[in-house]
Amino acid sequence: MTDTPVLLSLTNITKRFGPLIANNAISLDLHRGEILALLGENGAGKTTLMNILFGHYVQDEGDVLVLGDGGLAALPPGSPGAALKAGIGMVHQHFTLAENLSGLANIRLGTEPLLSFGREGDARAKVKRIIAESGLDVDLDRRVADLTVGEKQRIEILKALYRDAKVLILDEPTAVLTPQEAEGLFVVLRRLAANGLGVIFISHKLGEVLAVSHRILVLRGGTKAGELVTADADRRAIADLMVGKAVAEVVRIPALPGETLLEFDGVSLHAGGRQALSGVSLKLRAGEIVGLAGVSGNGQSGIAALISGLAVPTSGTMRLYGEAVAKASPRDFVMAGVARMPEDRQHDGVVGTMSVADNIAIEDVRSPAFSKMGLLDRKAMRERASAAIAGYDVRCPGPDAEARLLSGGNVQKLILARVLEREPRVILANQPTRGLDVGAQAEVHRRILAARDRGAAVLVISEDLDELFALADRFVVVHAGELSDAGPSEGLDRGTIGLMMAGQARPPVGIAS
Amino acid sequence: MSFRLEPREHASVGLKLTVSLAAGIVALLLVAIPVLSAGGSPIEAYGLMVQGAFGSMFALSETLNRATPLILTGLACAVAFRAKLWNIGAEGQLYIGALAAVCVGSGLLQLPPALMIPTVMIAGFLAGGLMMVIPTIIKQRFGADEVVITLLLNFVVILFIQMLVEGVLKDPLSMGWPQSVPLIAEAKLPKLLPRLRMHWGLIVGVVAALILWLMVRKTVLGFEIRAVGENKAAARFAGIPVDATMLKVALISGGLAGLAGVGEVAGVKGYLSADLSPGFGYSGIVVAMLAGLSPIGTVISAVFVAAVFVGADSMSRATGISSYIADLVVALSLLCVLVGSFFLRFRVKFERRQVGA
Amino acid sequence: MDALFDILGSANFWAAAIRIATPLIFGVLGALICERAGVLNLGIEGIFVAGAMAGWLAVYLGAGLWGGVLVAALAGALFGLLHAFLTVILGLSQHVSGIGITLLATSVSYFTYRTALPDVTSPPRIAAFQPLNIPGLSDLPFIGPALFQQTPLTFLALVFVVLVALVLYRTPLGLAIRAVGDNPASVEAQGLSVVGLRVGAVVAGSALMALGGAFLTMSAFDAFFFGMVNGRGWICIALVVFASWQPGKALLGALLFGAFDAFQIRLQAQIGQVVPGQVFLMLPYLLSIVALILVARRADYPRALLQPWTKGQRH
Amino acid sequence: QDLTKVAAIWTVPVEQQWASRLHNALIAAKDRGEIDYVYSENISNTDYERVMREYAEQGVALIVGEAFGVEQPARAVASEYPEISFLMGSSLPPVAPNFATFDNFIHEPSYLTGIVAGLKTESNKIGMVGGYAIPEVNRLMNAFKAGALSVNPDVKFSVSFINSWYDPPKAKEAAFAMVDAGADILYAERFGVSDAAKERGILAIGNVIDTSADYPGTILASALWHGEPMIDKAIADVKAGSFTASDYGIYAFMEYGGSSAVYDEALAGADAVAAAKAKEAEILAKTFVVEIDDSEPTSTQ
Ligand SMILES: Nc1ncnc2c1ncn2[C@@H]1O[C@H](COP(=O)(O)OP(=O)(O)OP(=O)(O)O)[C@@H](O)[C@H]1O
Ligand SMILES: Nc1ncnc2c1ncn2[C@@H]1O[C@H](COP(=O)(O)OP(=O)(O)OP(=O)(O)O)[C@@H](O)[C@H]1O
Ligand SMILES: [Mg+2]
Ligand SMILES: [Mg+2]
Repeated sequence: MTDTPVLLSLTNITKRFGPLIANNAISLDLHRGEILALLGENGAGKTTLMNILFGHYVQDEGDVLVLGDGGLAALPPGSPGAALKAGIGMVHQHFTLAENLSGLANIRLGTEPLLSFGREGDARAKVKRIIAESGLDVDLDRRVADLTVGEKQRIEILKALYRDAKVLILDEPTAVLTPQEAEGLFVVLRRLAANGLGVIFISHKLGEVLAVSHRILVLRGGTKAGELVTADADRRAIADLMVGKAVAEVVRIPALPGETLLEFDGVSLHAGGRQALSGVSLKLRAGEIVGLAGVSGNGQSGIAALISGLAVPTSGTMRLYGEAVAKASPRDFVMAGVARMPEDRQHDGVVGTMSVADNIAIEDVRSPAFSKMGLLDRKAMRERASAAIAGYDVRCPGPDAEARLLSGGNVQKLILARVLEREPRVILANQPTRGLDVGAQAEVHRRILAARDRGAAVLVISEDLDELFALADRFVVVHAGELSDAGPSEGLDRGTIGLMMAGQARPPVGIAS
Repeated sequence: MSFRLEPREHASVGLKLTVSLAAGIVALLLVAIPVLSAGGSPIEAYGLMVQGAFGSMFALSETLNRATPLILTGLACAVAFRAKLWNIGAEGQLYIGALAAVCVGSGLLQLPPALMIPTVMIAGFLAGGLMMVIPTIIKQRFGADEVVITLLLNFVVILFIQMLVEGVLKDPLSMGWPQSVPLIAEAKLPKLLPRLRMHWGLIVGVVAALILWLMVRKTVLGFEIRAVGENKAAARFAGIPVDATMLKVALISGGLAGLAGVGEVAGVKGYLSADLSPGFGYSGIVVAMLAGLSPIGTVISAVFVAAVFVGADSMSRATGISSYIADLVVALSLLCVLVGSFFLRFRVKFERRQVGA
Repeated sequence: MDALFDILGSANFWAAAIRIATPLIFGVLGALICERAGVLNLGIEGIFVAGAMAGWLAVYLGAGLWGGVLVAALAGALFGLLHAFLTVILGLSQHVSGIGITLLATSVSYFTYRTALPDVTSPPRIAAFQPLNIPGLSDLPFIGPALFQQTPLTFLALVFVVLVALVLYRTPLGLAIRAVGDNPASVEAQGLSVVGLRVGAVVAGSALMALGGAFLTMSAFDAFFFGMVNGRGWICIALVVFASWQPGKALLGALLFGAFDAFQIRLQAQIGQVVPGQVFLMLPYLLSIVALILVARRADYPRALLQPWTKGQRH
Repeated sequence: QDLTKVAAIWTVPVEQQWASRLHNALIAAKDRGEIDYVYSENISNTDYERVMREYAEQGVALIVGEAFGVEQPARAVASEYPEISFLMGSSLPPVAPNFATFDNFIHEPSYLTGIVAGLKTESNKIGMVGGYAIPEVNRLMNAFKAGALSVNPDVKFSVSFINSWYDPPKAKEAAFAMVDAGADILYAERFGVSDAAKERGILAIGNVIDTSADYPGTILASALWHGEPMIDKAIADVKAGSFTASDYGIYAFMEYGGSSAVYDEALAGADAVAAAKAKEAEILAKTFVVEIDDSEPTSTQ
């Protein structure tokens, strides 16, 4: 692949945030038709590097050179406009879409003279052509707010292709995709690369990286830790390079299921004007992990809302420790010893502008542990936080640091510390490792397994089948608001589950009632 | 040469002082423009402003007297804004608080001052609070924006007050002038010093600020308010009763504005009329935001805003410049302090860097 | 009941409703543009005053009526620029800046008026815009007197409704404005300037607001008075929400408010002392609140409203 | 020679009709070289006491203003500065030694303009637009109504208050509404009403100030207030050291020249003017007294 011309070249890029060196003299070349994977732990500097490349951030040192008509030329720093013009397209880690506009409008944005009537017809024709060539099928006229994450991502990629990008940067594109969607994305990327596009692909999922990339660049702590040709690389080597030391395997002992702690009995749920769940039955038993697979939007959020105490069944009964739950109250669930990890940890999990200590105490501020007669016991809160920081390896400046300054992985560890320290009897782990690096992922898995071994009943909701295989004792699949029966995970294969997620197969013999 | 902004984690006390001073100096320089355009001497005007605000016991009393309602409406806004409850209706709540004070304090109850004054204040607090609880419930039930509802309610309330003071509450001894029956002597807030308008409302305001400060920093309620204000979804998920917390905030916020109204009728005016407040409710927003929503800061910024107004107004009389200059000076000072707050949040870094070097 | 139908059925009533609505149409469109771009502009009340004063003064000093309109718009744009500088470029609180602008624009206007005309004791008059008489149209039954006997500024306001809708929904600029009010990152990522768009929108919106003020002194009346804006700016802030940030509904909202007001005036004059006059005056506000509650569930906020945005910052 | 220093404190801008009458009289006195005149306008009632004290501290000889919203504090200030003379618009009695009061008692010419309007109306519908329903406004409207009814018992009045002192566009709308409802004469208590009358080609009655030149062919008659007799008397009293806490309101009565009615005879017709003039003579001769009625006027149907 290195025989094709260099499309893009970064030379000695350095970026500091105050005392922190986010990128330290990083250089890289990207060739035509090449898929380059960028790997690194959370906070290694991947997003920062890409933000510099695209002009969102201004580097302190170094240059971004892009192939133009007259050979490689430096881009003016800090100008997304210039980067776009030079043929760089970026799909951000957090989508940059105007949700009140249609997909087509988002694609057109900024491509036509502002003071004109625009050329919607031409634009539509061009996007249709690109869709036909790339296979990125999506309804262009729906409001982005109404699209699924997968569709939003396709819009993001179409945005880049519409501008005739030579280089496409994807920052953790699969973090929010289902396995099927991710697979679809890889097909598209391979096709685009074959047509000469250069792709930089950031991911924490080593399997994907190995499957799709030609070359791998690993960052660690802001510096380049190494560069590998994918064909010669293996999982272990990459993981060790990322973390700087060997990553320990998570070991799992067989489960010893006990009594049923949480039970859904013919539960239906209406939410947001539609039927989210219909006639769902499920038992969570002590000392057992149930893995819930499914394409997002099929009812997972309904189940999560019920177990979080945010909703009660419209019909049917939900029993906690044998007693029917009548009213929705997150508080009651917390008090009853249910640990809940929200799907969207930044949005529902932490109050970004409050401190780590506050966020760890938030479920419990009214308990005597943290307050007396309505007055906060700051000392106790801070002590608990310090213990959590040490015990769960939450990387942050200290208990008083604002939670917004933590990376996603560390926010997740903070939430783990908050909910697991209360020794919960029931645990809801909703997308527990989304976007986390391998090291952090292993840590979270270890904690969840430890809780199970202690006797907790756990429901893991995940779109990452690897994760479910690593954790679940039993498997259920949700499709269109209905649950399959929960069967043991031994002997299951991905293909069957994939088909069930797509609603195309009945449970095989392995998952029997 | 380009510049970029770096956020500051913390602003030192020294920096805060420097910035406040600089903002003050810039404001003074700007004030020179209208003063000169009206043919006055800026230097003289500055001196007269300081004198008018602080130059005598009388001036000081007037400044503090004007600061009193501003402290309370400022606190009303500060506590609500912390919870992201955008209460723009402090003006109306002030009037409703004053109305409640008149209802219970003009003879309906006959109690000694030690009981009467607290009764009047509680009535004003509850009435003002209710006036904010209603839009909050509307917001929770129907999703209607509280900014707009509270804003519109200000107009409704003032008309309602006009109706009452021309109607059922009208003082038969007022010779037809639309004003309410007066408070009885027992219900009036005592003056702090004889012959000066400064009254006990000031103490109420300062104590309220201290209580709020304690509440924000030390209490579970303060914690929950912060959480709800900063991230409602996360607060709800963590089991904080969001709606109930909002209602408590609404009650406190409206209640404080109501207390401001009580102070004006019971401490200054003695009766209710539709011109009780020259916009204290709206100024409260400014006072609270200048203080960065800090309760103690609110006291300081209320005194600042009051001093600027009283000083500039007095200066206009001493120099013969149009009295509209007082509001102009307040506006300029406000904007300068606002710009100053920018430098507390960001460090401006100038840098030279070549492209493609 | 009969009185009610008499009122609603008269062309003069609808003419009054449109007249009363005109300054609100300008104001609500201006506020809409600012808010669509993500900036709340509470400076509107003061910008109304500035527009009323500047436009009137310009005409008084001989600039001609359309010259006055231009001056008013410029005055509004100037205060808009200040608001944009404070809120968009420096990212300061939109609430405080807005109220500061209202205070500043109002006091500067009053101070200027008094300093420029120190000795007037009766407000000087100008020759204001007169109702048009469009041959054919103005003579149409009902529609004619209601719609076609208005002053040019009313027509300008209606033209702006169409224009703003056209720009917002039919041009790339409108696309960008709607996008920047929803998610500034979407605009930045497509190579457009968030700051440029927002500053532009606030300046343009403020210029429009000022025309609402100018209507008061140059069309509805022919002199400038202290306090004559009388809360009309604040009404616009409410109407924008009612209108769900859409120009068409903004027009509807302004007309509805104008109709309430015209109605209350007529009712007050006819019914007399059955109920106190203030009840009638409350009517437009109370009905606005009711209307807001009814539309609230469907209102679609610009998601980035009130959110400052700084380049190179995490948001 | 040291000029007598006079300060005025207005709760409204000096353009407001009421204040402008006194403001003008004070400016005239200043232009004559009799006094040194300073003023503060648009002072809210909350600030009123402070402003009074500030002028008192400056050592002015006479303070003119409005105590309506601040009766008690104004008297308190006056009692603390016995050497200063206070001449305040007030609904309450004067207080010795230095707190004199006044009000705009121009109900007499208002009654006379009512006579003209009553005789002149053809539709028998008269519209009245006021700012706020306060005694100062009510008494003039009531006198006007009484005057009209005295010559034409069939007249119906529609009354509305716009709840603002300075919203001419709104006053104009209120006036339009009355024209639409059939009024052919408008009582113009506020700016904006005569504009509506002129625009619709009907007639208007002026109040407090003479605006007939601004609205040619529109102003049928006006009840004018003249501040000069009272202001000049007060200044003379202060200069002479004879200022007492009396009711200066009487200087607004016609007999002192404090108010007058003017007519546009071309519009009103000789008969109507004659009728009014006859009544005027009776008033001056004290054979007829116009009743002072401060209650809120209402529409009649
Ligand atoms: N705007 C910013 N201000 C200050 N520091 C920042 C900013 N953006 C990033 N950083 C710092 O730079 C470091 C690298 O962050 P970056 O977002 O590039 O990590 P990443 O490799 O993309 O991590 P992840 O895998 O979690 O996405 C972080 O440790 C963070 O502290
Ligand atoms: N406003 C900020 N100021 C300083 N540093 C920040 C800020 N926001 C984020 N960071 C830093 O940027 C880094 C990356 O943050 P980011 O939000 O991308 O988390 P993440 O680890 O990528 O989570 P995820 O992958 O789940 O989205 C973190 O290390 C965090 O410390
Ligand atoms: Mg990243
Ligand atoms: Mg990440």
